[in-house]
Amino acid sequence: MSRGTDTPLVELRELRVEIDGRAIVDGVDLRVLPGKVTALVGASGSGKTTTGLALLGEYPPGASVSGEVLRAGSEPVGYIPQHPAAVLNPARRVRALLDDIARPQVRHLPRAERRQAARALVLRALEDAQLPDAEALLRRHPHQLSGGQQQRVVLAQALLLGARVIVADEPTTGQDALTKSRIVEQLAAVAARGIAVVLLSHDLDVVHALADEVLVMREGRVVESGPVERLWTAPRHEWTRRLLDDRRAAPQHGTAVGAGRPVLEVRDLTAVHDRRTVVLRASDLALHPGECVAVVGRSGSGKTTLARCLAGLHSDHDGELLLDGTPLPRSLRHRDRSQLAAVQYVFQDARAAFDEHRPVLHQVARTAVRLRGADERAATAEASATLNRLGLPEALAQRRPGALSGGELQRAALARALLARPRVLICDEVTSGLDTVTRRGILDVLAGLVGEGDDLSLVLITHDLDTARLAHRIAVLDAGEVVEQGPTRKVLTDPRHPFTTALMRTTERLETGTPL
Amino acid sequence: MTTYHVTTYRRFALGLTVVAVPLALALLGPLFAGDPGPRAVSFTLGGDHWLGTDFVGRDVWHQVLLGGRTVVLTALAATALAYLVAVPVALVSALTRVRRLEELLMRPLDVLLAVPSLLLILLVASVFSPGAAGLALLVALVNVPDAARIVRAAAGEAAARPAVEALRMQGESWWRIAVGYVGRSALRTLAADAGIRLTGVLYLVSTAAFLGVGVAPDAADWAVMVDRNRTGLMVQPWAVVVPALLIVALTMGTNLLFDAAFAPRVVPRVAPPEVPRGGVGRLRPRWGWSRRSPRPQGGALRKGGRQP
Amino acid sequence: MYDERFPALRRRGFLAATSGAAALALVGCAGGTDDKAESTSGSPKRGGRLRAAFAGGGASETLDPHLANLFADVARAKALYDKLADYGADLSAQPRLAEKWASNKTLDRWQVTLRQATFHDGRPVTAKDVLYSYRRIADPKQAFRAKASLEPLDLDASRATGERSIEFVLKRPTAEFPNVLAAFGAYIVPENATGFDDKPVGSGPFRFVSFAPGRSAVFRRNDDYWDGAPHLDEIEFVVANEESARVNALLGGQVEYAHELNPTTARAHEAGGQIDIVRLRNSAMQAFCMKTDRAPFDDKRVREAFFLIADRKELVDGALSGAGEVGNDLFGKGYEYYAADLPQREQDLDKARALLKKAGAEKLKVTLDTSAVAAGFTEAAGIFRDQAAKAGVTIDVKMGSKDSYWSDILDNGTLCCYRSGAMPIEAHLSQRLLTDSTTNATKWHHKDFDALYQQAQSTRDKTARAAVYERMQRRLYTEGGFLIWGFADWIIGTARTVKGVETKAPANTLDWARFDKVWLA
Amino acid sequence: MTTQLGGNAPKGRGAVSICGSAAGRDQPRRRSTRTTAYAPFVTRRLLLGGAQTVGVVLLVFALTEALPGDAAVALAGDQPDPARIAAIREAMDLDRPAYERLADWATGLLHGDFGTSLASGRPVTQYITDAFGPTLLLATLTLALLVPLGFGLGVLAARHEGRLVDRLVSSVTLAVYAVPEFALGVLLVTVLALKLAWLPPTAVGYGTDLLGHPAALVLPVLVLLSRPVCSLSRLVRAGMIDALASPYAAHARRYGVPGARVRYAHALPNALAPAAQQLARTVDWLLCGVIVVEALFVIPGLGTVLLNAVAERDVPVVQGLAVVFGVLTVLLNLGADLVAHRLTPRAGVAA
Repeated sequence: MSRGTDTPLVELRELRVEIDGRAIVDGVDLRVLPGKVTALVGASGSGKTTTGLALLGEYPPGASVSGEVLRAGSEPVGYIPQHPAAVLNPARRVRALLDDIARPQVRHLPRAERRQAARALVLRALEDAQLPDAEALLRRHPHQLSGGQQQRVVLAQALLLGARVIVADEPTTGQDALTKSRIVEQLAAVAARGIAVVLLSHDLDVVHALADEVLVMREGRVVESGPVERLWTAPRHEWTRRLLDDRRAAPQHGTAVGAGRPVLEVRDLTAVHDRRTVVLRASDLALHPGECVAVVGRSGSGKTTLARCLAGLHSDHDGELLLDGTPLPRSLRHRDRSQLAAVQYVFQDARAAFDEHRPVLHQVARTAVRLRGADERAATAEASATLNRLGLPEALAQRRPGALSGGELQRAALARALLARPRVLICDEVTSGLDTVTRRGILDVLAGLVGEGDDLSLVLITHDLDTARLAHRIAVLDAGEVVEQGPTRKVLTDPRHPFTTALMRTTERLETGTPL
Repeated sequence: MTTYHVTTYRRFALGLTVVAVPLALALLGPLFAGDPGPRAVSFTLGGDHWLGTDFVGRDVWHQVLLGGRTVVLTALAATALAYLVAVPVALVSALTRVRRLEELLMRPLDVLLAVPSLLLILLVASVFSPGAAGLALLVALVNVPDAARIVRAAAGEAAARPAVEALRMQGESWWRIAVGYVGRSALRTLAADAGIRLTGVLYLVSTAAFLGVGVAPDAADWAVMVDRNRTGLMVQPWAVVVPALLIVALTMGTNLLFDAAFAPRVVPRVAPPEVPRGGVGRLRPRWGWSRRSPRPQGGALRKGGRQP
Repeated sequence: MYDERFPALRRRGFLAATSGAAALALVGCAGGTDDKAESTSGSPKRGGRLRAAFAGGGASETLDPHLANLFADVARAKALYDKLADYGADLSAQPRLAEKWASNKTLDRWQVTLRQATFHDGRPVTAKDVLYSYRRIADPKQAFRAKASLEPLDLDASRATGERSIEFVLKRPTAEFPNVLAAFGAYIVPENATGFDDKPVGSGPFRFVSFAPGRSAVFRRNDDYWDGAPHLDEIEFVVANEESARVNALLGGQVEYAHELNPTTARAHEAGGQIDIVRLRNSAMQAFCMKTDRAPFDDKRVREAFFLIADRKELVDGALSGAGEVGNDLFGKGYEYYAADLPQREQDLDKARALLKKAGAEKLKVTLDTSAVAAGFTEAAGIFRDQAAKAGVTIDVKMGSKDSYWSDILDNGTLCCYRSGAMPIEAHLSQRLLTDSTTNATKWHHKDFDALYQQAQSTRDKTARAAVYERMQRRLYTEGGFLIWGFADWIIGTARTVKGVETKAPANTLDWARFDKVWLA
Repeated sequence: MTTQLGGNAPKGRGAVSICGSAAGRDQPRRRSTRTTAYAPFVTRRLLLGGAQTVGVVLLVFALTEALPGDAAVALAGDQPDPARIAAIREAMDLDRPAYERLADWATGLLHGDFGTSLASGRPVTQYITDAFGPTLLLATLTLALLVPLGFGLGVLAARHEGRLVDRLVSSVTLAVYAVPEFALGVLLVTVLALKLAWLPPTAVGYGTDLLGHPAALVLPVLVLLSRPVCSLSRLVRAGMIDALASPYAAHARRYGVPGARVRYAHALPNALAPAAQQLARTVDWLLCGVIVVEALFVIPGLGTVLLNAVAERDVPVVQGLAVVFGVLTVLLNLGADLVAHRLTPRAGVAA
């Protein structure tokens, strides 16, 4: 096979991967072209990852594979998994694998020069992956690196390997806008070096910003493919349309509710970790009945700590929490039933927040039993109704958490909290890590809750301005300080604080798909 | 994956077979033992004695029938007792937020851990000269620190999961959280540990018997038989070989059984969106949330160790 | 005796309550009969090094002969030192460093003449050395084992009457005075000797070379030994507490002499031809000891019933694995003065039951104290429990601590396992059966019995004295507290090359562990 | 990471582990303080270790005191003349109250004086130094063989997981693990030393000079090795299977790192931490578990001295040994914890 620009480096033809007779990938054709970014788009479980790994010649255990994988030459394929930490050996320093990758490339040299040459190769790869201070970095262990650094180390490995194709699996999932944009920038740089990038993502903004060619997958099949612009402007397939539609901004609540006595007040809150490290200062925050407030910030900005303080999960703080003007005990251990019921919290990771041994329905119902004194039967009925309302059929709810998807579990978690009939519902990153369609569903539920008008107040913790649009008001947190606070429209359209501005700009850029 | 299960079942069956003989002998033997019959000269072969006579001229087969019960019951009782103490201690210290309470519960166990177990058994045994029940208690005591650590670690992991916070959020009682969730989550670890612990306990019980602790030196007890009859190994090997094989079969079978029963399996999940599917069939992400301040904890680390 | 269960755990074998207070004694009866053993085949060969494995005392071992407590201690002491007298095979005193002894009419002054002998450093053994040694043992501030044995001596009044002659003044008539000279641990050390672990000097057949407590002691031939130089060039005592280790070492050629083996081991190897097994008969009395001063054994019918319950053959076969002889409730089978004419007692359960009924002790329940302190104890207890059950007596076997067993059973309990090493019958009587005996475990307090004993000690004529002993033994046979069911063999294993090992001498006697007469073929 | 068999791989202690999709979790995390955290950690552990040692000593003292009889009774043996026992007791100072003796001994200890033996009057230090050699030699040799053997077998089995080699190794280790030392010792001696005469059956008479007779060491070391090798290799196997199935091992293979290197350089380190703990425990056990072996093969080591001292109620010796055991245990565990601390695989990211 010749190496023209249009000659694919790897080509999949009619790939079909089956496990236990069920097709995970069914008849996928894919051409990976040098210097181009090919994106595989689809909801979770649509077969993106399996397709991506097929490019590396890897298949799930027990899979039967048919179709063809054609590769031009023997150039290795690099891989950046969704969680770069998983492929970094926790017990070895960063250097270990890099050295091992470099070693064969210097084998032709005299023994004495090898070490030096290998080191040079490693350093260059790290530099190419935009990792400064490489020498120090090599001596670290993976857990001493930030998430971004980990990702770049994995990228450096692929570059060092001389990969002509790099498969990046959900590289931006759960990242805030600033981080996302940096990742996009990085992958664009990689593509610019003539390397083919295969992007597996459900983050359409990132796909739009980065991809040349897009394949939309659903249930293992490619439902539509084409250049990104064509797809965005004129999607042909119904599913593509739904995907793209869901991406559109959430409805905004125009007016702030702001009147009357706040249901929840925070006064002079200073939260610490390890008894000394101050991680959050919030002098004055108030939440009014029926109001939805979004707390926005990057990772590590202290927004989760704030939420956990409110929920009584983080009691290591000074200052006062007032529920209807009366002090709320810091720790939920000291809150009585009505106080517990009044402030409910929904966890980011729904799967981890459920007992994996009991049926979901039962667990949801317990809230009513414990916090409202309902009897078992009534509680179950109510739980079933609530779950149904949130789009979770009873048949599914009667299964254990393991049988439910992340989105379904998140709905169940919401139902569990709602069964307490809370005054305040705190949602901590409930949509991060979900694909667009699922996320859309959850956001709709939340919007519905606020709109119902029974004075339920919402606190949305998010790094995602898109989600924040749902709120009446937005509070922006940076490095443990509330840097900006105001009505959603105002903050989004006229950000004051430089940090907010930066956040806004990158988000917009990603959305519009402006090349970086 | 199917092959894996097949081997699991096969190992299970194997374990069951291996353990069945000694267990049946131990539990049912006394029912069939009958009258001891007259004593003969010690260490003889043949005659009326199928397996010969032992060091005081008793019928070896008769002793074998009688001798399993103490070993098995003592070991089982000791293991159960160890967990009876270890599990509550572990659960309380895993769930408490009062650091001092945890220290109070776990530190004394550390001290106990620093005393060589055999030495402790020997000393305490010579002070109190316990019977079989006492020996079980003693062996249990020796096992408490280690068991507590392992359960504590497993429980600690479960206790640090958001599920516990969610349960608290629901106003669940301490008991329900501790037993219903945390305890249950630690169950698997506990069961796997129990298999190995039972082997260790059997070893301790039989070695203690060998050292003359807890059982009368002429008791019908497999471990005692191995020890006391070994002087006659050259003349009458059966009095040693049969009980020794039974002990080995018991420990080995138990271990095989537990290994097979609690070997980590790939839990098939329907549509697990978080789990990358390729080539990582065995991967289960560990959701190690550390709600608490990270603390260097000898405990969490030491627990890897168990008596060889 | 050593219990073969777990070595270091149990107490190293105590020399079965041997000698101790061999208080009073008979006159004369000197003149050692030299029974040389059958195994003394061929003519002695000079040279070679013999390694002998004993159960030992661990790191606390010492070469101080007066502290000798264990068989290993005694064997080592015996190699380095001498006593004035020692026991023959029938436990009568044989002169050693003492050439002769004679008493006055009232048996309370004894003239002892030493033979010509020298210490390893060339100095002669003198009366002063003897007096120093005895005074050291009797020092009230010390607690040497032989102190009680020397009790009859008035050491302040005793004096050297010449370079090699001593006049011993006694506190009372003591016909068996030579037994005092042969007392366990009454070794003669040079005057003013202290510190015995560093180059100890004695008059014995071997000279000191090296000593590592709990491990080994190496001695070299003393060519100037007064009783003829040993055949061996060197002897090494090694310590191996575990019986199996001693046997294995012997089988593996790592030692040539293994002391104290199990009967089973003996049986396994007797016919094998790999090693020689030497059985020293009548070495250890095996008994149950009934406290005669308390219920239920304060009734002599109960005691007799117990005598009749015991199936002695079964006990010997089971507890001693057949390596021994049955006993007749009398101490010292085969020893001088033993009342051999009394009929052998047999099991008679009907009569035992009848006696118990008469004593109103039907459905009797007794606790039998035992411990792993000596071989055969727990086995015997178990067997006797089963035998007693047939007579309707319930025996509850209670295991005691090995380390404090002898002290525990001295005053407590009612029935216990008991054992004794070889000692003169007179010593057994005086140590255990007089009102003021220090180890009267059967609580046998009878003034008339005490009087008989005093009568014997004041009787010069040996036949007359023997008659008194016979009367005493007859009484014990009928209603005593010792149920003596057997006498265990003492078993020694040697390599086939080892010759000259005495086979007749019970443990504790002169010819036991006597390495100066042993040679390697 | 899957934690095999009871999840008993040590959990990371320092870092917040948030692998999985939780990368977006924005709870503030402490910057890694691994290197700087060593000192306080060690100090804490040493303090704890000191307390442990004191605890052990007190416990052992209490137990020894509670044993029936005392040194005088033990020395009197079968000659329990009460007057003699009283005399011995007085000579040994045993008539003083226990706490006074303990206080005296503790004061002495502060000056480095372990006291003198009641039974022989020799300094306790001499007992310890004499007995330490053989035990140390045995322990060292055993360890030196244990590590390669245990790891080798574990890796071998893990490499062939589910296949014949694995099943062979697994069942043999399981079987041997189930055999108590005393039974194995008797068996090995009977077969190898007595029947085949390949090796000397005991080390009798070699005293401390065991190195001069290497053949005598073979059997004791073999017996000592038997169970630890099994537990270690099983642990390593479990860890290796996890590690070999891990994404990072797959990643290394994916990038062309040779199999052996993946196994030993990449997967093995992850199986090390629990193994290090196991090793510490083994050494700990070796120091006291040699009792059986020492008795069987006549090796005058610490176990023998200890049991003798207990039998003799030689409290100062028992105490001295308790101190030695306590300190050793503490140091070993500290070492193992440091190794584990260093090697424990920790997932997660730093902020």
